[in-house]
Amino acid sequence: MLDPRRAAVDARLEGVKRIVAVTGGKGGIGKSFVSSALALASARAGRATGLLDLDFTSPSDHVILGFETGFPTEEFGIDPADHHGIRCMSIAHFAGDAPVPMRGDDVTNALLELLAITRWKELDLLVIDMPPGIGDAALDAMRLLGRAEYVVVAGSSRVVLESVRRTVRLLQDVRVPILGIVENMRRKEDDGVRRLAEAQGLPVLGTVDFDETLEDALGDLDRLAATTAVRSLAAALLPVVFPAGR
Amino acid sequence: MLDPRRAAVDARLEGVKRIVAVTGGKGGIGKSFVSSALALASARAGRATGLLDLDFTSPSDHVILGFETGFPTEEFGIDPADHHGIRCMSIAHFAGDAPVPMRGDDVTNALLELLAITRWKELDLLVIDMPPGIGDAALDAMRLLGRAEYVVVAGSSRVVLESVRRTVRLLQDVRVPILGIVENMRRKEDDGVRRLAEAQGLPVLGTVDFDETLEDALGDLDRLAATTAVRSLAAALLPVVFPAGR
Amino acid sequence: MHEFALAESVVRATLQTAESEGMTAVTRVVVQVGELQQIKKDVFEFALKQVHSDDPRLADTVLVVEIVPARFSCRVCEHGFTLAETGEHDADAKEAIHFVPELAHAFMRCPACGSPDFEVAEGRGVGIASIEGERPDA
Amino acid sequence: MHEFALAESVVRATLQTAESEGMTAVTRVVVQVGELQQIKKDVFEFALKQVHSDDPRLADTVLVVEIVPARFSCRVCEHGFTLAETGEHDADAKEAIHFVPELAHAFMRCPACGSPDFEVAEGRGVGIASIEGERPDA
Ligand SMILES: Nc1ncnc2c1ncn2[C@@H]1O[C@H](COP(=O)(O)OP(=O)(O)O)[C@@H](O)[C@H]1O
Ligand SMILES: Nc1ncnc2c1ncn2[C@@H]1O[C@H](COP(=O)(O)OP(=O)(O)O)[C@@H](O)[C@H]1O
Ligand SMILES: [Mg+2]
Ligand SMILES: [Mg+2]
Ligand SMILES: [Mg+2]
Ligand SMILES: [Mg+2]
Ligand code: NI
Ligand code: NI
Ligand SMILES: [Zn+2]
Ligand SMILES: [Zn+2]
Repeated sequence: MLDPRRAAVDARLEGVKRIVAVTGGKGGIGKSFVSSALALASARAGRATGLLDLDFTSPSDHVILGFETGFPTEEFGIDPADHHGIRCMSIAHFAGDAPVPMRGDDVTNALLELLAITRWKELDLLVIDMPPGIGDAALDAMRLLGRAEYVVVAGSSRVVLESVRRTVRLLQDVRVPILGIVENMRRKEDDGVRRLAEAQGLPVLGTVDFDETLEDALGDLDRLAATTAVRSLAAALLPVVFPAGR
Repeated sequence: MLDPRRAAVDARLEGVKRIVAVTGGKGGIGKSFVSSALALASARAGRATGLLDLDFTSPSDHVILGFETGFPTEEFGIDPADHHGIRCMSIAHFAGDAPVPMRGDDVTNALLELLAITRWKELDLLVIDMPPGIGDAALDAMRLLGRAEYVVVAGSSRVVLESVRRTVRLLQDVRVPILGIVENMRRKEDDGVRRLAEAQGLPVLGTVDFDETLEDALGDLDRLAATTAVRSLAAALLPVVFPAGR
Repeated sequence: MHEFALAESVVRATLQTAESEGMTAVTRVVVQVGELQQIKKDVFEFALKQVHSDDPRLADTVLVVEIVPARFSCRVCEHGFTLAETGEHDADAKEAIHFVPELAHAFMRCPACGSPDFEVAEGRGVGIASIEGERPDA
Repeated sequence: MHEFALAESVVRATLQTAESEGMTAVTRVVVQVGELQQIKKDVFEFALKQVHSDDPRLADTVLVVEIVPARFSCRVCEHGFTLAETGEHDADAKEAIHFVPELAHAFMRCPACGSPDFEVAEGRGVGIASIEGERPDA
């Protein structure tokens, strides 16, 4: 049996100029925050922006950005709803708040299906909130999104650093391009992330402090855009994603 | 082909009086902290205690408790090394700090293999640091560890609550016993977790505040045991796990 | 009508195969559609005709669409079951599964033991069972 | 010698099968051991004899241990390869894989493309290929 979906994936992403995949080590490190904030900043900078949440277990971007999770419209495929300039797609659009327990093959299938039917059209930037872990979801996303460039989110806890180190080694093993590391939720001066980055030969693109005001701003784009966390993240990533003059 | 390992799993756990599995929603919520702290408190209370880290992607208990990750000794199977009264087992014992990218089937196999060869012997309590997510690892652990009772770790961020709610619904769907919810990393008064617990008909077993001193205490059992975080966790869970007189 | 996106995938995959196998004309394509995804056969046939690219190799292709019954098998209790046995589902559940069949795990349960941990052994989504064509050397 | 734990699993599973099939004696058990796990055949045979429970049904059992060559298949580039083709591994990697064969994904790479995302198509670990015995009614 030939799977026709593989043939469609690249075509669906044809109109996308750049794909930035946000990954990290363990969960809770801020992948969804960084993905959502980057998409928000990009849209506010006037760029045609998409955001694909690939965490099927705990999708979060709809909570952070406050987009509705009703069914997207069907139009020769599915059309990611525009949320104040960000075209968003998430498993939450379909599952609502039901848990979606899926095994490896199911994850592979669901990912292929989403990529095969979603029409992103013309985008300057598609941000991928990568699945946590290094199992089927992450491996398939890396395999299918061949053009993606990676941003690694890190934190300075020893627990986090150990897991980020594993992730970076894997990305290097599978030879995907890594744009650099973003340190997130910094609470105090500490050079753990900088040292990890140096050891792996990667740039630290920026540091985002732990921001007490973030939680209350979740779901409200204007308040979010004004937080220190989103503003430092934007300052760290926009120049990398849209270098001057491009 | 008959898989002989299934027949061994129950036998290996025969000498274990109680199995408590620590789960939660997304990663970063404190499952490894709660698992490690519970194991530490149990051992210090004089109970024969084991700790099994089932997060193959980002094993963390060895970082939190500071146990060595060399190969365990072989003795009619493998013998979890005693770390100051806690018998610990983790994929990190075998993988060191290499990333272990595994697909669903691999995870199922690795889990079965570990459960089939590890000899826990007599334990009052075996704490399971459950795999994140609700994929193969979590589903198989629930299936294979039929006697486990669950503690759910939650936090009050809206992002976290949404994911904890999904996890609780899944646990209820698969009808495993849930001891209750522990709120972790509380930063300010907030009744999100209490309301979630009430809505699901579950007790809140206790609340652990965010503890600034925890990070520096990682890896040092005496300092860890003295932190407010570990002490409040112990106060919340020991009475549940070892009710008076048992 | 996300059927168009799926139909387009089928046409793309068919042309890729025609290309790699050096076919000058595709005579027959058999597409199997899993019952689980609840794609209407006529809608899909219509979509396939619409997207039937203007590639001359597809000009006289006979298209066969077969519906494959869904078969499930529970990983917990080993019970085997059919779609009908999973009971009635509300419109949202059906719609979700229509888009992404794996959402069966969010909305369906094993009728014997209640577990969502079942395998979709057959009849999941869209697959191409065969592509027949003419080659210049044949 | 964690081979004992595996051998014990084989004995337990064999007795469970004997029980459920009502065998009065198990005459022959064929155990297949995957090359990947690098279990020494004689060590495993020795372990199996040692744990050979004192159950009378196992008194005259002929035990056959077969080593199954490992075959890998890369999910990225589709290259098929053998254990020898993955090159030399250090003692720690070998030891880790001996305990948990899936750690191949931590220490081995596809020789063609370098990916750790390969399938162990055959020759992973310990399996029971067949259990033959006598039944009172036979
Ligand atoms: N810089 C920050 N300051 C404050 N809170 C943050 C920051 N980054 C992330 N968070 C919060 O931390 C939690 C985990 O972040 P999230 O992006 O969901 O992590 P991940 O996607 O890696 O699991 C969320 O509640 C999020 O709002
Ligand atoms: N109560 C707490 N106070 C301070 N830090 C905590 C607390 N609980 C957990 N942490 C820290 O938060 C991070 C994530 O916790 P962890 O237990 O690894 O989460 P999980 O296992 O759910 O991914 C770790 O760095 C851990 O040390
Ligand atoms: Mg996330
Ligand atoms: Mg953990
Ligand atoms: Mg399935
Ligand atoms: Mg494998
Ligand atoms: Ni449709
Ligand atoms: Ni051994
Ligand atoms: Zn069932
Ligand atoms: Zn390869």
